[in-house]
Amino acid sequence: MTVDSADSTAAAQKANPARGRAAAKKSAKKSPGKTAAAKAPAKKAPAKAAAKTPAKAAAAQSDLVQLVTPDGKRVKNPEYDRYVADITDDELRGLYRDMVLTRRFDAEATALQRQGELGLWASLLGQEAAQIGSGRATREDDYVFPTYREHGVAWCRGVDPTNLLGMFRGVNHGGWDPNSNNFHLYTIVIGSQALHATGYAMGVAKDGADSAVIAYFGDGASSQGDVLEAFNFGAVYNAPVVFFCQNNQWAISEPTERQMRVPLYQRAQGFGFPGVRVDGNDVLACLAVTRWALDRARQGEGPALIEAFTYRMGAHTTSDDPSKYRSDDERVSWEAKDPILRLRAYLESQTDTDEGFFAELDAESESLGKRVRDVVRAMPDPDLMAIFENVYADGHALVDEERAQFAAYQASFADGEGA
Amino acid sequence: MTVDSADSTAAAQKANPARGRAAAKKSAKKSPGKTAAAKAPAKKAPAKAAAKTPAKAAAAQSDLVQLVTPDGKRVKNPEYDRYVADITDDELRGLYRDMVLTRRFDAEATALQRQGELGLWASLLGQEAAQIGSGRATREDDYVFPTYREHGVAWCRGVDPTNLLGMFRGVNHGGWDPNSNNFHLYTIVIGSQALHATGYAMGVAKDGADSAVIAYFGDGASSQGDVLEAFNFGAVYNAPVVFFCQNNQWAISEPTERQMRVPLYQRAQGFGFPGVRVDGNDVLACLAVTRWALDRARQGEGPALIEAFTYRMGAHTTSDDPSKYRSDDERVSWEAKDPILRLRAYLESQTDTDEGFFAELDAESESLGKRVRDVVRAMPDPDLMAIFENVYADGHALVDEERAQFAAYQASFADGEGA
Amino acid sequence: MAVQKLPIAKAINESLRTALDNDPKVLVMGEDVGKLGGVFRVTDGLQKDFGEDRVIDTPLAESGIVGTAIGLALRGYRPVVEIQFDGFVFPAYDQIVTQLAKMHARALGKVKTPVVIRIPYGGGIGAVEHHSESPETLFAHVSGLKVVSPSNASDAYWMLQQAIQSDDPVIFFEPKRRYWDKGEVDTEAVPADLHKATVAREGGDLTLAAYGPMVKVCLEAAAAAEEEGKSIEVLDLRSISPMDFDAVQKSVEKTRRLVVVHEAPVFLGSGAELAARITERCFYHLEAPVLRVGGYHAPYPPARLEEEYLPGLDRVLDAVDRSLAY
Amino acid sequence: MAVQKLPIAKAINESLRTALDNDPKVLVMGEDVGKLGGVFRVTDGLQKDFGEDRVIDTPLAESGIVGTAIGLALRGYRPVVEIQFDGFVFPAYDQIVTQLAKMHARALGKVKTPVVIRIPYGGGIGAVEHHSESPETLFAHVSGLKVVSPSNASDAYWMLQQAIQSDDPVIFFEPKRRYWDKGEVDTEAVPADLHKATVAREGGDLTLAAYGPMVKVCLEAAAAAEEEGKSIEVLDLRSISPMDFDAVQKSVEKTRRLVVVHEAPVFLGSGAELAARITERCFYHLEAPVLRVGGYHAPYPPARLEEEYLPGLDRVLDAVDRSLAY
Ligand SMILES: Cc1ncc(C[n+]2csc(CCOP(=O)(O)OP(=O)(O)O)c2C)c(N)n1
Ligand SMILES: Cc1ncc(C[n+]2csc(CCOP(=O)(O)OP(=O)(O)O)c2C)c(N)n1
Ligand SMILES: [Mg+2]
Ligand SMILES: [Mg+2]
Repeated sequence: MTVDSADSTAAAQKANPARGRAAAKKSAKKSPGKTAAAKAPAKKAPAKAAAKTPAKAAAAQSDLVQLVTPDGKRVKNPEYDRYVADITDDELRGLYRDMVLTRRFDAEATALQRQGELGLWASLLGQEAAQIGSGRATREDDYVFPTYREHGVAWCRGVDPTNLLGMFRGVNHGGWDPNSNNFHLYTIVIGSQALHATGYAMGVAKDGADSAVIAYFGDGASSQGDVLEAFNFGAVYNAPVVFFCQNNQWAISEPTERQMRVPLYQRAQGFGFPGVRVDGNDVLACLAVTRWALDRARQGEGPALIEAFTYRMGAHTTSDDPSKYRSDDERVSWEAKDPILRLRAYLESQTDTDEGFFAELDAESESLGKRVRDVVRAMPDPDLMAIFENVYADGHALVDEERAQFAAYQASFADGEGA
Repeated sequence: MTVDSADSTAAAQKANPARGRAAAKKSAKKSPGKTAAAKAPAKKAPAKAAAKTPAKAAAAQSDLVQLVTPDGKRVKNPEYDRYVADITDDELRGLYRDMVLTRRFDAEATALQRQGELGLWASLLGQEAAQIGSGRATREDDYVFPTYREHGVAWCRGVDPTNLLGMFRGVNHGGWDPNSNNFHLYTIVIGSQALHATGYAMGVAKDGADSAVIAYFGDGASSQGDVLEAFNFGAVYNAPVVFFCQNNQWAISEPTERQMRVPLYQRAQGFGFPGVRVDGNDVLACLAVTRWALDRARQGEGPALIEAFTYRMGAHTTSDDPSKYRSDDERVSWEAKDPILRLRAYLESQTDTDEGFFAELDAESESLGKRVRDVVRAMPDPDLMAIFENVYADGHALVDEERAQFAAYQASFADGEGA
Repeated sequence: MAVQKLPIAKAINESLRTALDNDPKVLVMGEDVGKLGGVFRVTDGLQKDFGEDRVIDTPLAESGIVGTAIGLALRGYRPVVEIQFDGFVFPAYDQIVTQLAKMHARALGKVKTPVVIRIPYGGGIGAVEHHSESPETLFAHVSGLKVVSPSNASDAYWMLQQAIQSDDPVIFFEPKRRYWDKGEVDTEAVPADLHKATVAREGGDLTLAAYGPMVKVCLEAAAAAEEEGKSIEVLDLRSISPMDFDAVQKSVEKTRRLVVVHEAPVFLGSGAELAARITERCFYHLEAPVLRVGGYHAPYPPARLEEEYLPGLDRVLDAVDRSLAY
Repeated sequence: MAVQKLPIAKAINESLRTALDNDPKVLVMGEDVGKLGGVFRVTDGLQKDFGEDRVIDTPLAESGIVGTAIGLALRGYRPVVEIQFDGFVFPAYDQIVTQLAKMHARALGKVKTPVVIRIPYGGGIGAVEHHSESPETLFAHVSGLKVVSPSNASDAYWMLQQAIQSDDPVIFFEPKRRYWDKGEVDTEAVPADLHKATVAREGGDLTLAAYGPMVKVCLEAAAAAEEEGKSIEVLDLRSISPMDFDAVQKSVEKTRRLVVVHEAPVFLGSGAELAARITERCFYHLEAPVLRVGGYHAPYPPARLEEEYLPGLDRVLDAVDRSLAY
């Protein structure tokens, strides 16, 4: 429970002990025990949007939309239940299957990296619910702008998971057609895709379509100017865009309190649209909240920010060594909230899902794993001339010249070898 | 009263009529008549930071800290009165004098531009109270990072106003030593200085000093990623920085609703510090609110955002023609709220300020005007070799080479002329 | 009427109007491009005629402008973005260099981002800091972008048409101090290739190569040199990426001497590339090293010094003389 | 002990440590530089020893990092900023180019901004997109910045010392694929001038000029060429702005042939400037045009192609042969 009780502001204060402590003391005196929601002081100082004091931020911890508890119990939520009221047991099993297969795919990719088949892998372990819940909330005509860890969302969009591996193997920078599944390429420069999503959504609105757009990014990305400008453009143009932040508590080695002083979902309000924090390990809650946000986008109500509170169970990437910067206890405490175990507990206790389902899924996992291995191992290196391909859509004289020189140079070896 | 009743969100909706209207209707239904401050729905949807709907934003119009009404009446404010409780009539006259002289200087500069003595001028007409009130709140050891229109703040900092004219005349890019008055150079690239101010404030905190830093910027600048990143850095590091936005309703030709969906001061809260909207034409209120913000920065409570609600009475700069994009009615309606007339009404009705004071000030204005004219007209063109000066602090071989070539080239003309 | 005499600013306005008329996917966006018509009035009247949905006043955030333009392009639009002044393009630099320039290649050709970025550039207008810079190197060095700059009204009209029609991102540098120079525009002509240089004046003794605002200076220099009996060829490069090396080579093979002129700083300016490349191609033809006339390795100076900073007639003639002296 | 054999990464770590020790105003800041010690472990252990107040983990926002570093410099600090990878410097580009580079000149010398920006750059490590770029042109073209790149452990140590002591902003490009290459570092030596080239290997038939990661390749090429009886001089330029033209000129006046090698794209790469400038200075000495070996006008390719994209031994030797064939 380390993270649940570690609240951003308190931790941020820690980093700057003297000033922080003074601040905490003073604010606490001014508004003791007031929660973020209870804004009574606004009456005294009408024009002052009060800062969250540590005490307030701690209270905000309860502001987490959860529909299924870690031990698999369904809890009522008057605001969001309606968005999953029609869900069938089959659909729940579908979500379960999505999460299991995504995790399996992810594990396989990690293994392939260890075997040298991939140069790098960014695992989504622990974030399956956030991705599957939100991904399954999208409609076919919606458009998704991912960052680089959205393997589960890609799965929901119907992108063949093996296509995701090309860039990590080093054979391309993005191996799928974004328009085939309305799933844009992975974006490495943190935060840039939030603006693309917003622009795309502006275009959707111009077209008079009722599709929506969803931009994925991390807690770290929330500090980038591009993400913040996207919030504002989305708000000003009332664009049908949903900002979906997977707050997995870490940006490589930096904990959330290095990126923000108060919980992220609160940032939306000051730009003029709602923000919600959802239990990112509760697939049903993620589905419900994302449906709500996409619905209102479709209906012309503009953007929403969803902060899916989750945890990066693994390393940042296969190149990372988290033992340098975080305690294993933290990870262990999150194991109890595992998104897959949680839904399984629910399925086993409240539906008539039988062992056969799980057994079949195990088999399906195995064969997915095998297919991924086989495809990756057979993935050819790109042709050398690919260096010069698609630099421009309409061609470029210098590229032509360099391509020709390169070809001649390569040919000179062939000649040499031939001789 | 055009602008007072024009609320940002409503106007933003206008720009996108179909989607906007839908949004307005729907939200209005969900939370009819709720004000920004009353956040009851938070209980129903605990994790949702509700967006300001148009109705709510309209209510927020009352969220304006005002201590002196447009017709010069003092109104009580339980929160901020204490920050000006000790103010003497002499000090009030001092504020009046500051505003009058600043306006006179500004008018002189505009005239000098028309006469061809300056290439450009950015007038602060109408924004005197925002600048003098906030500028006079600063302490000598505080540091100010202006944008390009803070002539009144410069005045308060003791910068000789004629020094401000060099860049507008085209003889330099900034003609004063920032460290002489802790008043940084004007910054043309919108928003960049917000980060410098934040970094400087981080340094103040590291030094264990109790100075504060204040960054000035406009409503337009609030859209820039740099300003938003500065909010976040300020919050995360709990830096003693005050963000002072003069919302003069326009960014060149773009009205506030093109820059934001809800009133700007609300943006602070989502970054974890308080935001206040103050009547920017009320010098006393600006003084009080800025003292409050600087005080809390000094005491280690971190940043605050002040939105001074004011109006750009003139053109954006002398190059601009506002008749292309805004109605004269709007400007006329703001004349009734003139910051100088307002304080004069107060001085005349509630203090024993006599005609002599005003007459003396007129004379002082005249002589300031004359001095400005004389200094500007005598301002020499820079030496040609200045092109190569101060490019580097420690020198640079290429600059040396080009300087020598340039000198030889110039000398070749001198030779020619001499011959 | 197909042929009109127009200032460059108006030729661009007409070109935008034509593009907005011809293709409903074309958008114009930027700061103050609407009611104001841009600070140079280049977009004057367009919002009135095409509506706020197609001529879009944006928030004051260049990264946001270019970033959303990329998104709009991915949705099938063809945004023409205005950056208010050269010095204000840098907040958008990341989006331009890491996203706009690379999206097509990243997607193995599956998506296109036909965004045009119009930038009024260069000095000579007596402005304050950041309003007079020539940053073309910083874009031309980056693959995936095309970089062009017209020098006259006809090219302004046609090159912008071609830039908008191009499926590649194009950085369109407008010579702001020439905005009011008039020239004939034939809106029914068959334009030259967007990326080919043109011979602005023929000559045999030396080649002057320039683009944008410096073409006029070079033409004046050539005229002045003629009075001294020197025959100067002036090439209007028009395109900086790609650069028409073939045209320069052809000219230099004839004249055997080359001087490149641009406002941008000489150090790593486009003249450096031209000098390196042409020296390689014409090593045995050149009678003199390629000389470069341009800005100094110093910030663009305050207005009262810009005449000395900018390459003017005298400095060009001085370089011509130095070249001919070899 | 004053002399140690260290990998480049460790030499930089030691140099930072020395600077933090010597001057309480020196700060180290960037993403993950604290507990993690940076993704390359270059700042390993520094936060532990100097505290969070001096070795600062920043939010994930490069413009914010550089912008606040400027503010800290104005307050009297000397921030050493780490950008995690070359491709991630662009969000900070506006702050670097319009603010950091120009602040001193803007203030007529009244303020200084001694910020060092460390950027691990270049390819050859099998990474994904944006992790292998060589953007030095984009900084060297901008006046107000100094741009350097060490090629070995001793230079890494000393040049960083000098960069931190410099009152100018310095872009410090670290050859990331050489981080683990070891070399002797004498922490009591008298270092060479930060902006002077050094002769890495003497020779008489041709000059190879390079910096950063390419120096090693050039040395290997020179060794290989020697076996064929060719005597190659290798210059380690070390500084890209300013560039030590004098040293190159001196070498070329001897060898009469120059080949420049860098990973950055050839088009407007620093080799263009060197070729233009040296051709002008040594017009009558050169037996062959200055040849350039570098990256192509294309995005840095996926890892499986980088060996072909990067200038390697063969491509350098090919250029040597082409030059000698003139
Ligand atoms: C602009 C930019 N700066 C730095 C990086 C290096 N980097 C890659 S991932 C990462 C952390 C991202 O954290 P977060 O946004 O929380 O996403 P997560 O990895 O946790 O999913 C960093 C700093 C980058 N890719 N882009
Ligand atoms: C980065 C950048 N983009 C564009 C401009 C051009 N410009 C100068 S002032 C201005 C409007 C500024 O509006 P605001 O921030 O409200 O300040 P105000 O002029 O009203 O005081 C613009 C767009 C600039 N200076 N910098
Ligand atoms: Mg994260
Ligand atoms: Mg304004």
